[in-house]
Amino acid sequence: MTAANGWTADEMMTVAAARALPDRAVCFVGIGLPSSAANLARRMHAPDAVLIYESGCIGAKPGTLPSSIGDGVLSDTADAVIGVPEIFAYWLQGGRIDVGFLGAAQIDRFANINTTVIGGYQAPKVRLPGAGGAPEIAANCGEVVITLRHGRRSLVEEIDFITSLGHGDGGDHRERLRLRGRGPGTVITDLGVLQPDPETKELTLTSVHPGVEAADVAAETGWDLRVAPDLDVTPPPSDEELSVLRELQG
Amino acid sequence: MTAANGWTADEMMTVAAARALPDRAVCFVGIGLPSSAANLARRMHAPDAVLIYESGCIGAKPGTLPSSIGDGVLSDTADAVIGVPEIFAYWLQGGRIDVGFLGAAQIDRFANINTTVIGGYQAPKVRLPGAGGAPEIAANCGEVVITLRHGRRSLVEEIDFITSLGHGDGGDHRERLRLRGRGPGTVITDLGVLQPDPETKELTLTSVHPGVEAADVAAETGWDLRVAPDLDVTPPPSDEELSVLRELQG
Amino acid sequence: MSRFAGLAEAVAAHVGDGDTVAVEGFTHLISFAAGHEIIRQGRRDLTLVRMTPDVVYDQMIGAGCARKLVFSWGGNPGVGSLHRFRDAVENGWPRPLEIDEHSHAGLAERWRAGAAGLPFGVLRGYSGTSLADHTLTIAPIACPFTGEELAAVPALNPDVGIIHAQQADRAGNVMLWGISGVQKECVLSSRRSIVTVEEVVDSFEPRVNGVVLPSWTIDAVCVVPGGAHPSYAHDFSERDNDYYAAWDPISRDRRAFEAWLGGMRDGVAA
Amino acid sequence: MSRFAGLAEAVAAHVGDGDTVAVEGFTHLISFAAGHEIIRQGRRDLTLVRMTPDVVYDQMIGAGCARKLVFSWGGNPGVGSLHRFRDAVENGWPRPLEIDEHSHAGLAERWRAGAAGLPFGVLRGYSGTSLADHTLTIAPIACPFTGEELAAVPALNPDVGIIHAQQADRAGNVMLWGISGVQKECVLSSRRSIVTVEEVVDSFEPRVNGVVLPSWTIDAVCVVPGGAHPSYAHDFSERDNDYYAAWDPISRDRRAFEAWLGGMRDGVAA
Repeated sequence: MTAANGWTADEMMTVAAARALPDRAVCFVGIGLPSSAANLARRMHAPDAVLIYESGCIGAKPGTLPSSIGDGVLSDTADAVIGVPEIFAYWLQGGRIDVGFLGAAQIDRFANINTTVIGGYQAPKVRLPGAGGAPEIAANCGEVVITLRHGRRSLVEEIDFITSLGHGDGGDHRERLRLRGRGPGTVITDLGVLQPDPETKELTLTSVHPGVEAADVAAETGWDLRVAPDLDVTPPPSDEELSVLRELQG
Repeated sequence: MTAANGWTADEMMTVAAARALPDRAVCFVGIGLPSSAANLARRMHAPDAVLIYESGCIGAKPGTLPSSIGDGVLSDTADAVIGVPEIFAYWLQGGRIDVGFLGAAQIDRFANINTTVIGGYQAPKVRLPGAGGAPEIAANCGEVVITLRHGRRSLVEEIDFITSLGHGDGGDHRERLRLRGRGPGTVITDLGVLQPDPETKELTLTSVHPGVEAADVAAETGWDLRVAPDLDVTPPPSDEELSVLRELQG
Repeated sequence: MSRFAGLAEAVAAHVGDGDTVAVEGFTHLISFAAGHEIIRQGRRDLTLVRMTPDVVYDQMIGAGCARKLVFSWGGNPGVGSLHRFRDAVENGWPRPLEIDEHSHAGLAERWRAGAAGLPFGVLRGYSGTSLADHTLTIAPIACPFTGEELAAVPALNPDVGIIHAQQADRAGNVMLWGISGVQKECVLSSRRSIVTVEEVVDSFEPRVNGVVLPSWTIDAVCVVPGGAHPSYAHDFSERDNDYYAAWDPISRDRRAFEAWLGGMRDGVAA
Repeated sequence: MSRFAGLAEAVAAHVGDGDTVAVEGFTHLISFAAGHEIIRQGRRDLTLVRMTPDVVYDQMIGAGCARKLVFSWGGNPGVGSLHRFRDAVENGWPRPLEIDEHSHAGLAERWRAGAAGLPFGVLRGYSGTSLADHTLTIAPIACPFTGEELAAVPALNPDVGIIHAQQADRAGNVMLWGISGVQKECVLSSRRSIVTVEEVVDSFEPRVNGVVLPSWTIDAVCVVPGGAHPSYAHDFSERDNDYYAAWDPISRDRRAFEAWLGGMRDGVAA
């Protein structure tokens, strides 16, 4: 899908995710779109953002996008390289990460994430890769940004498995579990941006990407989607954002 | 105190301790006499003994004796250098050490060690340095060798504080505590060698150093000392042992 | 004390049917060579352990070596699914695969506890997730000082741990560097260990995140240059991303996989 | 994000009366300079934390800075007793010193737990010892899987962690190498941190056991060449064993100590 002025929905999604990363933030990055977004942010408004990859690379500054979480370009450009037990214990669990980027196969209205199974756990219809670092990224980062493609099979009424807790049953569920991170603050799809209601924590459409109507988003959402009264339109990717992103993705 | 043929009681003690280290053994070494003994052993019968210092130096091969547990000569000559949490967790607690050498201010008849206080803990007569690595060396090494100078104030009826467990109350006390190491197998003093009775675990004089009588040892021991029926005489330091040791201490 | 040995000899000596085996590697330094040798030797009923089972585990599972998988992320990195793994879990082909599933943080802590000689490890993890409902190796534990509830996980102590590394010296000490994953923990927690290396050197140089495993922590060192292919050995090779991509159509189809397997067993391809 | 600062300024900004303070270092890289600055600024009621309190802690205790010591071995390495420490414990001079006493394994685990954001750590330790009877920060804990009983210890999280290191780069990242002790854990577990360094460089080289602490984990970096004296900085200085030996007669005698203290405060000696 290519918009009139030349950017794709995936590029819009990546650019929106990049904008969600503040400068100087310490960011736990997964491979794929999160890595593209974080590296785009470093080249735009967030030159001093710190990128941490779960393979043990702290402050990685890759010149090209890594194709896996453990590419040599990450350790070659990192401020520090450490073992995997330490990255999870001292750095993630130690509460040092401001922003965690997560992908998802499915989310529900409270931004709980499933990346484990479609169908029953014992006899799954589709067996997905599983948790990886996500459950503790979701629990321990200051804030979480989720990216996934919109659709009624990905934004669903009920997920089959909670791999990573978002806002649980909503409200103060995270506080009751004494989780230290604030949980998902932003869900970025190829259609728009959803954010949890401050009270109920139910995801609410707060921005649509250019050319998308709120009704289009609701039609692609598996629950009765709330829409913010002051719905924004996401600024489209700037020429600079687009050219830097494309150069990155080479 | 210098014996007729030119060696001191301290040298006899160091040489006897060195002989207690088998070749290829992995040995946890403290500073002072244990370090002298282990390095003497490496130069004599145990060239492939592995010396581990609690500062994180694995396989150290110092050319001169270090004056502290953390001397640069240890890290410069080690096979691997690691942090202190790891040396205690992965290496000592991990059950990888065959022999631990320990000093002591006081021991009792079951080779329990005090390096903490003389007198009461809350109002001590003499405050000693404390535990250091000793309690877990005593618990987790395959076997422990203790060295201390003989005297009624160091080998006592009852120690004021159990810093490191030897054989506890004797018998199968260590097994009941599920400790994985066998505990003190040899106590080497400047007068002779004591070893635990196989059943009761009470320390028994099994060897006297040249020129020492069993009665001399008993007189310097704070409990009614058992003497093995087949009491040995420790072979005196050989010329080679002496010259290598003196060169090391040079 | 490690012995230099041929890989076939080392696998025959140290990997037996029914063993718990870990061929570890976090993208980097994965001993594909050892995994393929285990397939060639026809090992069965293995419990395979790894944080990130990828293509070599897909191959071992498809070949019928495994009865159980302990893992935290089972995908083809950058490509998609592990179809042999999925076929085993979804359809029981070639045999059913029992799973013991964790998060990375949990499995890393299980490795740490194993290396540290502890029966269990502790983490802030799994709260509110379904993993805690399905995985028997997660239990609540309370802090004796604050009362706070955390998660406990049992130590990992495989029968055999297998890694790839860059170098051995002539005494059989091993050094690896760059992304080190849980390579050290895998060797230290396992009862026996095999390390395949790129080369033998007279002495090691300091490296970024250099990890040295002394000879006496390893059973067999096998010189297998390129033994990590299609994963990589930092400063020796690049990751072969094409191999990972090419695995997708092979693994999607049982016949294509069996053709690959026949060729690999005959030493035609790896 | 670390700021380069003068040592007096950094200590004034980050170390307050009543704080829990760790000036760590396992023989190597002990920031004597920072300890002396704390004495000069007259801090009081500190809880001092360190595995191996040595001469600089003896000096701080003798100067009356401390109300409590958390430690695992309190001696003058290779020399003997810490007489100011003993005078405080045995005679309450210059003021009584409360102690929280562990083994190295236990205190190292407390540091690890602190850095890892856990409320407690677990070890095989203290079984059958008197430490478990006298130290309140040791508690039994049972493995939820095997029932085995182990020891739990609470995490250390000081207000201020202070270490010496060899180098900072211009961005304020810090690198140390050689014997690294618990330097990393001290910085990561503390709410605020100060690092004194030998020099500032454009970039770091790989080193044996090289530990890099990113700028954003540190509050203040102070360039203090020789700031570890009489301890040492590997590749920069040798341990001054004579200083440690010379400390013995000074510390044995309250008057000799007070003369030393006056001179140090006036900057005559350090």
